Amino acid sequence: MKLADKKIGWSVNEMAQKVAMDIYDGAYVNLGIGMPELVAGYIPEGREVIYHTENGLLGMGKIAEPGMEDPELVNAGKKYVTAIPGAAYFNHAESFAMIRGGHINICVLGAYQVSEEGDLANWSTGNPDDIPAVGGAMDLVAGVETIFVITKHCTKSGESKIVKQCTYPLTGKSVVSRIYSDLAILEVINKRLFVKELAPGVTFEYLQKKSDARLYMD
Amino acid sequence: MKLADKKIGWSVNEMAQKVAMDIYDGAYVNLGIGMPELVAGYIPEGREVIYHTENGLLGMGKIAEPGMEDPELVNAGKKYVTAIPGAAYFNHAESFAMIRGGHINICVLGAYQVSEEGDLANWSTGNPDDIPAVGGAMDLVAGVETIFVITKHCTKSGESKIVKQCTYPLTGKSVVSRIYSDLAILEVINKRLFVKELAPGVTFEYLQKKSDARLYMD
Amino acid sequence: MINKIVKSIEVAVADVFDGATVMISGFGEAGSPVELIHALVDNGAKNLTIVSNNAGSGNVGLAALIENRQVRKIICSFPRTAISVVFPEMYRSGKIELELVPQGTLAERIRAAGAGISAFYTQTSVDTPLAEGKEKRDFDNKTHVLEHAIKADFSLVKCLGADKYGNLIYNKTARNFGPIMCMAAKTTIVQAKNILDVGEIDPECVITPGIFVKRVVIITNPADESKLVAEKRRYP
Amino acid sequence: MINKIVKSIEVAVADVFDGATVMISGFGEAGSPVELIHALVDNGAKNLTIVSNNAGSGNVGLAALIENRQVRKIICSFPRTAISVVFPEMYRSGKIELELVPQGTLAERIRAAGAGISAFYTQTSVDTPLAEGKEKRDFDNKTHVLEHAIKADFSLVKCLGADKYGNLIYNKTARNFGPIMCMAAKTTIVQAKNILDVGEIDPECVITPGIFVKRVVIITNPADESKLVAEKRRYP
Repeated sequence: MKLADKKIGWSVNEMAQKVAMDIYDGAYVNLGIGMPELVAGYIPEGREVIYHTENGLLGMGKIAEPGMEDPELVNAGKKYVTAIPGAAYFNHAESFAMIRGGHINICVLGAYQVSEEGDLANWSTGNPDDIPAVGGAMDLVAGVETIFVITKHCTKSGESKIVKQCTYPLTGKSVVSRIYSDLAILEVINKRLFVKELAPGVTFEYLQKKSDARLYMD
Repeated sequence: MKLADKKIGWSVNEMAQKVAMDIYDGAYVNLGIGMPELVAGYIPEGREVIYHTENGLLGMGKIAEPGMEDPELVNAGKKYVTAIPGAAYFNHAESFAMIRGGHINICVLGAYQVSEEGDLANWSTGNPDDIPAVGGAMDLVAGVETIFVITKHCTKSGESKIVKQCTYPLTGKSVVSRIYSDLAILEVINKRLFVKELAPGVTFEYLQKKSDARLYMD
Repeated sequence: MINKIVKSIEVAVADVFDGATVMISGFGEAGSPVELIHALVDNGAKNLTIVSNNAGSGNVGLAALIENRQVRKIICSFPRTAISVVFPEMYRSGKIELELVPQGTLAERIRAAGAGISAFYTQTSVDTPLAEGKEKRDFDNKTHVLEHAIKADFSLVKCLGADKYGNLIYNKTARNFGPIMCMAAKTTIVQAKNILDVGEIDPECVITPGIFVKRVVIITNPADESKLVAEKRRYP
Repeated sequence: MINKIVKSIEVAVADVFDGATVMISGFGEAGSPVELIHALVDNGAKNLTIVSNNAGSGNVGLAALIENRQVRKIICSFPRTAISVVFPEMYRSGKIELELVPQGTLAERIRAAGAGISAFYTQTSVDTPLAEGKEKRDFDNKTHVLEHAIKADFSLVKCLGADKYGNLIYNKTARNFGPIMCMAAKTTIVQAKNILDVGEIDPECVITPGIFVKRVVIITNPADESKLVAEKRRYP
């Protein structure tokens, strides 16, 4: 992005806050590694959200305080975390039964690319030099009720991550419900991307220019 | 059977004792409802056997003492039982994972009929007036390492239960390893029935006469 | 804020609708949610498909539900019990349909539904009448049958204790089908003997995590089904 | 009489043979049986197929086993970690084969082996490169892939406590793959931090019943893999 772009759009924390606003009271939520983890910090007061981490904990709490880290209490990103009162530990088969069985309400994931049909690519750039690694991403998109993506609208080199068709290997097809980028909130409706909210200073025209996918407004 | 028959053969308790002799130290054992339950009383001293009951208990102990019955601690026959120290409770999916996954070493079952190929019929007489009920029998014969059958050699009306081919609906095909009847111990080897031991007063010829199946001796 | 505990058992089962598939926990009386079943009798929903290991005893609990003509079909491993009168009568007169399933296959089909597995292959029932009409396939040179997940609209489950998040613990062999039925239904309704504080259950010992539970009703003194049967009680 | 506790870790892994399939518990370092893996390095068995969620860090534990050229193939969901050097080198130079499996499918395939389920249908990975070459089938109008059980000859598992029957408890998220790997192997070898008396574990809270465990070795002070990696330790 050009220097001028810096003044418009949401910060990463504001993006996380936008996601948090859409997480309802009582939801069971799985947060992906990286940017999605920020969401937990912005859940509005009065809402109780239970966090699932696929490595075997329902009721994940905050990141462990320095000095209180337990190498046997980690999240899916292998960060040291805590457990809330009322938490439960379980094995991997049970944990992915929760995911695949549709019991998790919302999962927030990062993305390399999201297509206008809601296809998600977030596990492999397809670069043959990279070590392939998938983790639980494909299980999450296949099983969780609602998939939110939180992502910068464009890559560092300025290419749009909101694309007509993913060129990177897919994580899942038609799985994303909503995209929270630094420029807008987009909703996938009937295989089309609708603008739900524009970030401050962002016009529809500007957003379309920054998007490879065709966008619609209600 | 004629009156004269009464003097020969093993009693039910002796049959149970014969089965018990063949249950090795450290075995995980599931005992069917009825006659098989007697086996637990005859395990030779010095052998430790862990009993599995498919309704969710590993480490089943003796039948509950009068006055100590707990309606929430029962065996597969819905009798009030106890649990030994070192027992574990689990749900039905886990319990049948133990069975189907081949983790139980020995299961002792009753029979309507056993064929010379080791086919077992023990769940339905095929009578259309009967209420069909199968329970865990088919899972046990499909999953447990070794199936022992304990049964009277003949029905009350004198028909042999050791048959060429089962006429009753099957529980499983080629599943029985050994039959402990009141007249003999028979072993299924390569789809043939070999006499392993004759009960007191029983000759091979007499046993063959009481059997519909063809018998062999080593 | 999350509080799954509902005040009345009527409210707990109020949305069970005609034609619903309802799982009912228990192995005989152990784990059978008698009070929830009786609330379902009062609710009156008809044409139910019931998934339960047994088919009830005497004239209470599941037997009462069947006797009240609310059950179109039962999926079950062992409908025959010593003191079962209602089901045999209804079955012989063609008033109830029975799908007989081996007990382990029943448990696994329920668990599969809860775990998002649509179908699986097992050797159980191969070469028996219960495999007739089922798709067969060999793995490692052994014949298997294809079995499908059983999903439910509702599960009625009995447990020992629950907290407001819906975390559950069970008592001994009354656990049986409870945990997997909690997983397999869109709406899981639990009757618990005790209400527990959040955090009172050791997180290492939670048997059903709250995510699988929608509503909890506290029944402090649940009836022993066998006592009701012995006393020849009827419901309603 | 039953006593699954063996005195020496060498004896515990002595029968692991060339070409064996070995499952190794853990999610990163949490639950990774470092001492058992090192004993397997000492054992020297070659051409192993390893089933493990990750592919090791630094030059200890699973990374040491790979570096020692004992692993022909790894079945794994996430072989890439920040401090993983050994696997990437071996993989790029074609010295190790990788079967990449989605994490939930990996867990379910292991559980299936333990539960006597030969194969199952799941929607996970449909329409992705990981579904290529896999058999597809529709259920409820949704495409599924057929996934097969992964059986093992041995499992190496770390837990918190064990009694002589082999009943196990785990610690927090170090539980992860342990319980299902215990189920899926012919011979399950466990390293436990604590030895417990029989009956000390509440029968309601046994996580792995002893039936799934063959041998237990007590490792009172297991190494933290991350510390070994930070100290740039190597094994042997």
